[in-house]
Amino acid sequence: MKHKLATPSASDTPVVSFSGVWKRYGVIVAARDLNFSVQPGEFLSLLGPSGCGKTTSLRMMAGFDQPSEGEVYLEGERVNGVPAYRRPVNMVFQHYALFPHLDISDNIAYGLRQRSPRPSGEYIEKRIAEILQLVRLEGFEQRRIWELSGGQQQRVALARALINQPKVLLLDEPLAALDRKLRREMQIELQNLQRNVGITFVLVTHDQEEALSMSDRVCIMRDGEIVQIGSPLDLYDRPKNKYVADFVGKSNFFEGHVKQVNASYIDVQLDCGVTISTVPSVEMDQHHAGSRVSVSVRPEQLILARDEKQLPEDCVIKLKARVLNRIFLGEHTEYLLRDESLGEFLALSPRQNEVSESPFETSEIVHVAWGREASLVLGDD
Amino acid sequence: MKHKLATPSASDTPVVSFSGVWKRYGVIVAARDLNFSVQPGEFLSLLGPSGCGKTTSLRMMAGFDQPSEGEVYLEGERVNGVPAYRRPVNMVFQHYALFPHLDISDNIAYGLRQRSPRPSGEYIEKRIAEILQLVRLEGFEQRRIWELSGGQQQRVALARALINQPKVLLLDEPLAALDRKLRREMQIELQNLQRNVGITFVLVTHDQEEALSMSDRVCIMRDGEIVQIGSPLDLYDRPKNKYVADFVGKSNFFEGHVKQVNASYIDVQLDCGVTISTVPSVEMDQHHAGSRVSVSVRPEQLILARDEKQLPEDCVIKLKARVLNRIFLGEHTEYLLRDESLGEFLALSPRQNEVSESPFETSEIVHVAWGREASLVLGDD
Amino acid sequence: MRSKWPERLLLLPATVWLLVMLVLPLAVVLVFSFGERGPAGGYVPAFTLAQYANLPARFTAFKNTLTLAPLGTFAALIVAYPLAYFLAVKANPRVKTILLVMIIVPFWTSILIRTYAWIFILGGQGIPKLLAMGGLEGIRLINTPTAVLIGIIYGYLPLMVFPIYVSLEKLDKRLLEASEDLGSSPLRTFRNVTLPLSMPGIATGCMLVFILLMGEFLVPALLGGGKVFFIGNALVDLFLQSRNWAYGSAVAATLVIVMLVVVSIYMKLVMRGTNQRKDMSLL
Amino acid sequence: MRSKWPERLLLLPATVWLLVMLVLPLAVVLVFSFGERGPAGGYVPAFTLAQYANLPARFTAFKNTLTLAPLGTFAALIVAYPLAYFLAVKANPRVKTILLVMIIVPFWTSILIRTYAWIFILGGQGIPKLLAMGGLEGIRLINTPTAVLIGIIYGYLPLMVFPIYVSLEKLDKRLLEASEDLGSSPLRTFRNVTLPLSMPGIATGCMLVFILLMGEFLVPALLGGGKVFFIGNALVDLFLQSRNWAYGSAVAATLVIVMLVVVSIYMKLVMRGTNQRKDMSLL
Repeated sequence: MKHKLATPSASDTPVVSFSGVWKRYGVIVAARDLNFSVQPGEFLSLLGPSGCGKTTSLRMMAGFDQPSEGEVYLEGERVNGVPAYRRPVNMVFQHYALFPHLDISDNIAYGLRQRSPRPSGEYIEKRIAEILQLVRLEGFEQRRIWELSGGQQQRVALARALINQPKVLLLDEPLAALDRKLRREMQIELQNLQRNVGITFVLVTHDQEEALSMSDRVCIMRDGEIVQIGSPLDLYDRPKNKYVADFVGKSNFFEGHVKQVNASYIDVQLDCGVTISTVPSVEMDQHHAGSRVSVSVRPEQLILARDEKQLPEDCVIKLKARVLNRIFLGEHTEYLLRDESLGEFLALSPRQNEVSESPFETSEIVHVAWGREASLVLGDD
Repeated sequence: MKHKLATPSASDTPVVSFSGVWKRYGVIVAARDLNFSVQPGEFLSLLGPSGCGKTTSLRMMAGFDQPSEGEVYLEGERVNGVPAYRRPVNMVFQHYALFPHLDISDNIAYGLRQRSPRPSGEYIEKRIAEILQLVRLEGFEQRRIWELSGGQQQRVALARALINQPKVLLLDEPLAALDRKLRREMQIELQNLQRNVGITFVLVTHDQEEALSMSDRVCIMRDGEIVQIGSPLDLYDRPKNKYVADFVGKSNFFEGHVKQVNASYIDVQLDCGVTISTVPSVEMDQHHAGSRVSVSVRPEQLILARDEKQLPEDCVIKLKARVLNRIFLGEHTEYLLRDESLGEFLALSPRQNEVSESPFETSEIVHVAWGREASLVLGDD
Repeated sequence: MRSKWPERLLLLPATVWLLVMLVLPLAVVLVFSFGERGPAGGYVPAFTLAQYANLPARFTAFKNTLTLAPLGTFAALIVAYPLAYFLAVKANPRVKTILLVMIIVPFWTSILIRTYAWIFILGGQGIPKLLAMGGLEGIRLINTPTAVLIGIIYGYLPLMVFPIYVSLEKLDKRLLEASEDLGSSPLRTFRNVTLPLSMPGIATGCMLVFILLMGEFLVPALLGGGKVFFIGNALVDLFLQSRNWAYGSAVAATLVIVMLVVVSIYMKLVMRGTNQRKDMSLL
Repeated sequence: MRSKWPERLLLLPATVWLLVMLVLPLAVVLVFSFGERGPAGGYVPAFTLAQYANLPARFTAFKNTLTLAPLGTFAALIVAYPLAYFLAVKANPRVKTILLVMIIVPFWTSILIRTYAWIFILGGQGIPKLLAMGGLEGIRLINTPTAVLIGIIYGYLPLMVFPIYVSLEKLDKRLLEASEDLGSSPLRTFRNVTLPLSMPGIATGCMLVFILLMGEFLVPALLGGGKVFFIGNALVDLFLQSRNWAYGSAVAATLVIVMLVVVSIYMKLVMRGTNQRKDMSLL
């Protein structure tokens, strides 16, 4: 693996590649044996809570931090020890880090002016005009930083990085300072931008919705380690363990042990006594009869009905539960339900289903069911 | 109306009541003829973008600002001119505003110690213990503010206000400083707390999800005016105008004019030429043939299918559209679609529907339909 | 385990700095204080306690300094606090800028020149004459402790105003609203919240003024005439006029010791009193 | 339209303050400068330009002040900047605290005492003796402009370090990373980002030191002996010794005018140079 990365073939060289990368600060391990690579044009997100090592990884790509062990490659070239100002990558900082003593055009031109030989004035002017058009800030050349709104500053920060045509654009929680509505808009803008310019993006975020909605692949981290890498759909539908299932979307977890491993499904006896048929989220052969497992059921996979006949035939579980709480969330309604044996769990009911019949009331008893495909047996943590 | 509020009957007196309240700062009008009341035990949210007058309204309840015109009542008593420290209401401030020179128990006891006659030491001790238990911070008495996490500080701020058993608890964006996961938890906690203590809550927020999920009623404001007051369901399903429909959840808007007003539905001819049958969100008689209107269709009301036969029979519109973009959002998938005549619009497809069949791909042509109940004609702005 | 050497090396310039800036001057003063006056002034090496035995001769200067310095500090605080409060809390931005400039601009002309002007204002042709015209005859201001006190307040006011202003300025105004919201009247809010939270500023300002007053000699010389001498004046006299370096050093050494004792007691009290984590700025 | 009266009323104490603090002292000095010396010293009202005609007699003092004050300011800046930079950017928190205390603590003992010690250090028994032991005979330091310069750097260093430290401290470290990320080497990052952003601190420090140097008399008197006189010394001489208030006032008035001109030119340059919105702190 290491050698393949070190001597890559010409065309499909990963833009960024980590090979056995560790980062230690004294006794603290910030990154633990990281191995992954980013393909040209890909949009990769590093997702995890604070302290999971995602920012450290980004800083090792940028050159602000150097790995304690292992290799970092940019386009197949080992860059351990190469300082930030000699790397062909650029970063969009969390609070933009725009230069307050320079106007917008000087901020944007900063990177070009550091090149040697320094490009001509006209060339710089031309590039500024192009990039301002790209981020839709024409006519803002002479403005000062503090005259811009948060979203506009964000776009200047993007322009300042993109003008250098970096091999990879690193984004460190670039939308964290914006309010929700604006953040949503900028997410779409960023996604479009990435498709238009074709530059590889690596985004660091702790916001799962942001990571899921924008990226081609998401790398979920915890305590300096990579837990799972995959497409948003992969992570949501086949989470490796409880940590991923819980971090990516909401889930109900039921504990139990494997009763029997069948050809394509697994029977799990839950601790409450109920036995359900489930599908594994990881390789089948990781599970053996008797081993303790968690079963994850996504709230939106639960089917709720007033009449038992409305439930589909092919369910692995059917039960009656009491509605404890109802929260109206716009497109769907969230119910907190309680069943004698399973305890409390969440169900999400799309509004479509409620247009025809009225929503369930608190204290009402409803019929609940879900199918085998909805019950995932998770792997070890 | 004014007289009824001024001389209320004993039992159903509103806790807070605004009657023709204006607030001017020089030439700026921060609140414009506000009329509303809050019932005992109710959870009311004031929702709107910054500068809409929601915070000014809250400050007039608290006594930090006085109305320029009109009457503010607390439990039927006119409180114009009564300063904050003489009003039986308490506030949870945006960044908590905890006293840094006092420990947790002194922060919480602050309100009790301002009373005259001052309660006994034992009584204060007892109350502190009770309230700390309520907010689940037992044993934190001697801690300092800066030793607490954001969520814990939030709870101390709540405890400091609740210990005074206010007639109304005012909350000024209390969760804005918390990150998303924690905010969700605190929302649920706040909602439970409100039910347990039975105190009337008035919450100011710019976060529509927060307002919708927590409140009994939401008051939507714009430019110092109330646009619409109603339950979350009301606002979502029967938005008064485009502003409300856009602010509360996502929506697709199609412009057109009324072609014919029928008994229970309205035919609208859209600008693209298509005529659709719609239901009005406000009183039927507000609409007349020929008047310009917007039709709002919620993205989750759109039905998508590969096969035209899968679409239900009773649709007011059926068309074919191209998938421009697909964003995976966990419980559902968001599609940006484009139809020749309607232009671009959004559709939300719940994951349930996709378990059986695979999600649509970018550039794929899909069949789209929606029912009459899904197309709302909105009132004037 | 990383080596401690780089850090120690970094401390080297700091140590040299401390030696040159503080320890060396004080050491010189200490050595001198055990010496003797040369025949034509200056210093002759010796080891005698004679200079210290002679200290009581300067008792008045010590007494004046140790009474008027605390008094002046307190008076400056009383005058400065309302001004700083008004500046930080009440003034609108435009008024605030004007006021800040007004407090700073006088600093642009040397204290020497401004204090000379007070000689005239407090002298026979100034305020006493105005008072005499109003019927209050025979009021003497110049060359009294009162004049020195006025001069001290005048000269040190900005030094007192600024730290208090800074601590009041960074005081979160919402804390005042929170206090009122919890039933505290504005007066009690001031006592319960504003005052305790501005303690770091008060402490810094008082210490700054007090320390500088211990070395003051201009104001007593100009406004106190020959009557109100401070230790600073004794030092000027001993070093510059009578050139008795040994005796001067004994006075200086005693002053430094008295000051270190006062300052350390004060620091302990302040640290215990404010009980704040990190707001204790030294300047 | 709200009445403007409350605001005007609020400005009243400020106006009184300005009058008493700045205008009145300067007015007194100005009036005096057109008067004459009384027979036993002091001031006799008159209107004559004789005092101003006499100014050239103090030419050396003006010359010394106007050369050594800018030079001293510049020297203090050169010494202070690296120290402030190290403190704000490079030092870890523990080292930083130690260093800050080291810079502040010397301030706790009067400048008078500390400067006296330099008389000895720079005098015949101090550094020159050490140099002589090393073979460098006949080096004279005390009572030279160099000694005055050293005294100025020593005395004013903290005043220069602090504003620069504050401006470097609040400099967002991410700006330095952003600059490096955009291809700028550490040296160019310093020139492109750090230096321009610390200009407000440099400007404040320089102005503070320069203004105070214009009134300085202690350091020239002690370390310059009778040889390097400043205007401050001339004023002390004229007011305290020869009691020629009228002539002293003329010198003072001239100094104030020169200073106001220099400061206002400087301010304009700085304002244009930094081009910053609100970072220009005056103290």
